[in-house]
Amino acid sequence: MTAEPLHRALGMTDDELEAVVDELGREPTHLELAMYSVMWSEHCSYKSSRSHLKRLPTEAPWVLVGPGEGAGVIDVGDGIAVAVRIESHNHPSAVEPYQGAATGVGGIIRDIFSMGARPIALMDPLRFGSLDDARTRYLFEGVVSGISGYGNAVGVPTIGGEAVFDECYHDNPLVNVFCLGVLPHERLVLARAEGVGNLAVLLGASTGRDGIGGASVLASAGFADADESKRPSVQVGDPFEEKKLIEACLELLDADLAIGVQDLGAAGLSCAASETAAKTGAGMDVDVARVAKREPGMTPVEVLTSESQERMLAIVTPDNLEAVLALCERWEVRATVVGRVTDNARFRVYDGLFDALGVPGVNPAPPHGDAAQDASSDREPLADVPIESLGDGPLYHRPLAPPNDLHDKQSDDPARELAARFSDGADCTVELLALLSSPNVADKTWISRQYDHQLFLNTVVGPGRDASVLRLQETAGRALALAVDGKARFCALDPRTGARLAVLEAARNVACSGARPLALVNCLNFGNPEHTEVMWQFSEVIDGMAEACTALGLPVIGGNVSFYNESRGADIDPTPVVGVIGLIDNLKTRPVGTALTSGDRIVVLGETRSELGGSEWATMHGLRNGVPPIADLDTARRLHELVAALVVEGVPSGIHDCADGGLAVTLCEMAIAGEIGFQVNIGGALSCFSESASRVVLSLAPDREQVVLDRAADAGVPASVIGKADGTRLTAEEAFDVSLTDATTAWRDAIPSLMAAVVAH
Amino acid sequence: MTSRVGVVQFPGTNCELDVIQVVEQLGGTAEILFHLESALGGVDAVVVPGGFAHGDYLRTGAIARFSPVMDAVARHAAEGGPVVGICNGFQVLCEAGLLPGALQKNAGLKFLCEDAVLRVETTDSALTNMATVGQHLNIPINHFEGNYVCDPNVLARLRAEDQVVLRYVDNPNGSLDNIAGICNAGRNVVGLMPHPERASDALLGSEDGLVLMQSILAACGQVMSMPR
Amino acid sequence: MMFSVTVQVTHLPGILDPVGATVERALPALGYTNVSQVHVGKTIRLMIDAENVEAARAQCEEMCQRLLANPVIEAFDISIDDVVPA
Amino acid sequence: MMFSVTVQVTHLPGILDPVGATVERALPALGYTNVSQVHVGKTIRLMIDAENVEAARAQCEEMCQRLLANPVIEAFDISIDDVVPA
Ligand SMILES: Nc1ncnc2c1ncn2[C@@H]1O[C@H](COP(=O)(O)OP(=O)(O)O)[C@@H](O)[C@H]1O
Ligand SMILES: [Mg+2]
Repeated sequence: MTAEPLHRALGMTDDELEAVVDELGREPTHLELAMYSVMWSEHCSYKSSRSHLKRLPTEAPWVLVGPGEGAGVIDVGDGIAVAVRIESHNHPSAVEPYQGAATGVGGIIRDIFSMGARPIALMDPLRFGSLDDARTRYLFEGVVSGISGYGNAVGVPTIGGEAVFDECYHDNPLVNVFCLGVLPHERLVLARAEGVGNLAVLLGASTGRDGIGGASVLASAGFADADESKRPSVQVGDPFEEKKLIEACLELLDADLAIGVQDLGAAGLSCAASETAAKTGAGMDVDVARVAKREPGMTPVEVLTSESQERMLAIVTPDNLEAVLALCERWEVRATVVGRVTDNARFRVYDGLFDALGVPGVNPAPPHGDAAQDASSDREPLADVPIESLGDGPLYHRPLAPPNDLHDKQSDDPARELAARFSDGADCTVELLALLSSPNVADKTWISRQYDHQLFLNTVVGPGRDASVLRLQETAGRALALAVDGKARFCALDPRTGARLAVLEAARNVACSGARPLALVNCLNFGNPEHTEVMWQFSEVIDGMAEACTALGLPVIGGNVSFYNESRGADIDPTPVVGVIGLIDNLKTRPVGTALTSGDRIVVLGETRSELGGSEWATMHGLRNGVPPIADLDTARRLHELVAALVVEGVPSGIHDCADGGLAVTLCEMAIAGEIGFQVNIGGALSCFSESASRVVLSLAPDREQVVLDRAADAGVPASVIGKADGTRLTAEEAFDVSLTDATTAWRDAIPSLMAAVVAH
Repeated sequence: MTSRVGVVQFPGTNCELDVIQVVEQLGGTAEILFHLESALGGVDAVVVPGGFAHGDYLRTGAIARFSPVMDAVARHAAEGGPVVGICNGFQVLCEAGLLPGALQKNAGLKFLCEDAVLRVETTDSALTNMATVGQHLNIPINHFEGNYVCDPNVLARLRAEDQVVLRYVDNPNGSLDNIAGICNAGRNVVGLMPHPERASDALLGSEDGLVLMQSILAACGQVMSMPR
Repeated sequence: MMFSVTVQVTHLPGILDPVGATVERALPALGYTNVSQVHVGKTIRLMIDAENVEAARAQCEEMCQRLLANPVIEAFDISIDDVVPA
Repeated sequence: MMFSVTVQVTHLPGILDPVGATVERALPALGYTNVSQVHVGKTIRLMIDAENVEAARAQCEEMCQRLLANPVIEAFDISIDDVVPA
């Protein structure tokens, strides 16, 4: 048996090796090969997705920083900007849910403060298998605890999120984390290592063997297939270290002591040190001997590719070094000079050179428990490569093709089967209660009460509503509305329409708070890109998202691609998750809630068709075919503008977006929030559970009804009065009749009672 | 004279700016007392705010209580100066021995961030002097370790001496005797798990915390009259 | 038969122990400069009613795997200290 | 001389142990109906450089009283397992 060649063991193809040899004009050293393998991994280089991502619209006058940096940044007025980013931590969370989710939170927060922004909010779109399954409950419990444990302790509130349960995520849960930060314009920094002789200072945790090869192995290869030995050791999050890093880095930037700070994420030091320099055409020398190591005997390869958490790289001038080290000491943050900017456009790695040359900023005496530094003073580089070649990974135009059964699936409309089972006028109270207690629809307080969602006194609307609302105290009365949404079941049937629907839903949620959508970030969770259908789904999703964003004037300011979400050979449903940031110009009172008010009229804006493909109700009956609802972009834009205006003017007394479970569920949620019943006519089962897009339900004082109907007519938005709020029963003629108490119990107790069962491995 | 409140900051503290904001909103002045300070710089009152001092590693408050600033806080307390610990601050004051008992993990073994209704049990404290006995306050809690425990003798004394300052109307965390906040025998040192600073503005959903924050400011003027 | 069991749960080698590291950094400030390699783990004590010590041990192993420890990041060590007649 | 120390921290009798109580309640649902008196505490391991075992023990006692345990609710037990030449 011949041993596998090194480059393949590192996850590189033969062609990729050849490209490296061409680049260097010689065989790479082990260290060089290891660095290329992580930097050219799918996760770091976006080699399969780059060619598609460029079709997304990214520009608008208020965009200060678009995709490609640590985070996207937009102007929100009064000299204030917000930085936003979303990322996945899917595979680590499948291995160790608590730590996987915790380190996901840590990573995204570092992206935000590396821009000079103070992280002030997190959101957590999550996907799991069915909660009837014990392993899934273990994953769910662990992920939520991990987000809670890390997010709360690091001091960034989690103000909302999403939790979706579907069989396709059974072995491959999705843990996406969104983070938002605020900054005065003048603190905006991009990680750039300009200036020959400037120093790269490594801040924070010591470097261990954890996560070695994480980027290349875990995020870029068939996950279930990776054998035990290839799995990196699990990373453990240390929120306390991160909290100190946040304070130290922001203070460094406020004091103008750092030219830039860069987080160490995927591909660790290799990526952070080379990227900062490559962006300016400079070079960088790194000395591994300077890096504080957690374990004895770590090799340069391990040091350069370790993904140990809670580390940052600050670029500082030699003049400021002393002040930087003093500031870090005050915050009890380790700070060591590990790199130096050169003018040769090369990335070189040494072992012991800096001490030999007397470069300042040595590692402080290792605290107990750290491995002693084994210093050598070798002046020969262990790696010496053109610096931009590391970030210049291959670009793949992978073949794509729609799945063969697409047409069959799409033409199998679940409405046929459902119509046969539930004839007109059939009582569907039982169906309604089943929907209300489906974990996808049911109350998510079991999750959100575990998260600090109030820190910093900004949270005007926390979890549990269409969008979360944060006041921006640094501005004159402005506020942000934030929503995250993904519509994977629609994407499974028609990825292009599904992507449009996700954008529309998030934008609509934001509009329901009276906000104007400003920008979007996306986290694209897909299966194996080497499968032609997956690449087709990806391409379609990009087009659908681009169309919707263009129509709504929404620039895409950042994103993340997570491929290889598969297990046992099956790809997950294409799951693009979007986060939309909206702006409220002048927030004087709390935006109206979702509650119905007794005596109010109930009005639906938007059109209801019998659209059940991909709906919660059809899925509940095992019917997973058909086409998703129509995603008319122009109607949506008009609806959003109308709704935002009505909310700002304080017209409705209650408002709720209509989504999963259709009008029936939306009305029940409004009744539960208002603790009041309703009597409506919304047709039979096929229309009351339909998930037609672009609909919003309003609770209106009787004297406001006509205003709204007139305004809707002017805007070209269909509107209909469906009934009134009153009493203690929830009644839809020809469809259902249930007591408020029963509906409330079904909705509120579903997740807590599932999770009351013991959670074991 | 405006009241000057010192707000203690350990590495890992995160509610210091929130407390400062509300103190200033009420007309007081506030300043940060970094954990390495060994003097309080003449502040009238001290708030030990919420967060995760030193990560809450080992035990909540275990490492924080050794900070130089805590010696100064203890001296201030011994002189009758008002000291209020909120959430993590309450845990720190218990560890430091400025308040009796300890805070353990919530009975449900989950972190809880939600509204709680509190009943004011005494107005004779640095935290409640502006409130009314029996008044209900809607103030959020935000903790994993808020389950108050102490030995039976201590509990008997807390009750006998009217040292239970706030109780939960509906106990969220298993606290002994529904205790949400207590004071020392001198009544100038108070700890509570809920966050009054988070209930400080109608925009945020409740203003019920203001009466407690105002009480802290009011206590500033009464330092010398505080019984020892 | 009743057995008294002590399970010690520690981090697997190479897995970060932030609590231990933080305690270690705190000790010098308290005047303890001679302490190193601090590690903080869990101890679980329980009573188990089993046929014999082998059965007790086998069940404890299983309980550790499933609930008491997290085998992905933790090691455990079971000691069955003494036997008390039921 | 280097000493290897293990400190076990447990709840004082009469002080409720919420973690132990929850684990105990969880076990029957996993099929373990023969387990009782579950208690979850902490184990702290460390190396200490001291003149002799008495000095090591005295210092550990003090560290436990001050930092490693909270005497208001916790008891501790120190064992100095073995001696390694420094
Ligand atoms: N994982 C989670 N973390 C925090 N909040 C959540 C989570 N999942 C759902 N929520 C909250 O529950 C509410 C309902 O979520 P969802 O049903 O997805 O809303 P919508 O259908 O309006 O998009 C939202 O306010 C959301 O922020
Ligand atoms: Mg949603």
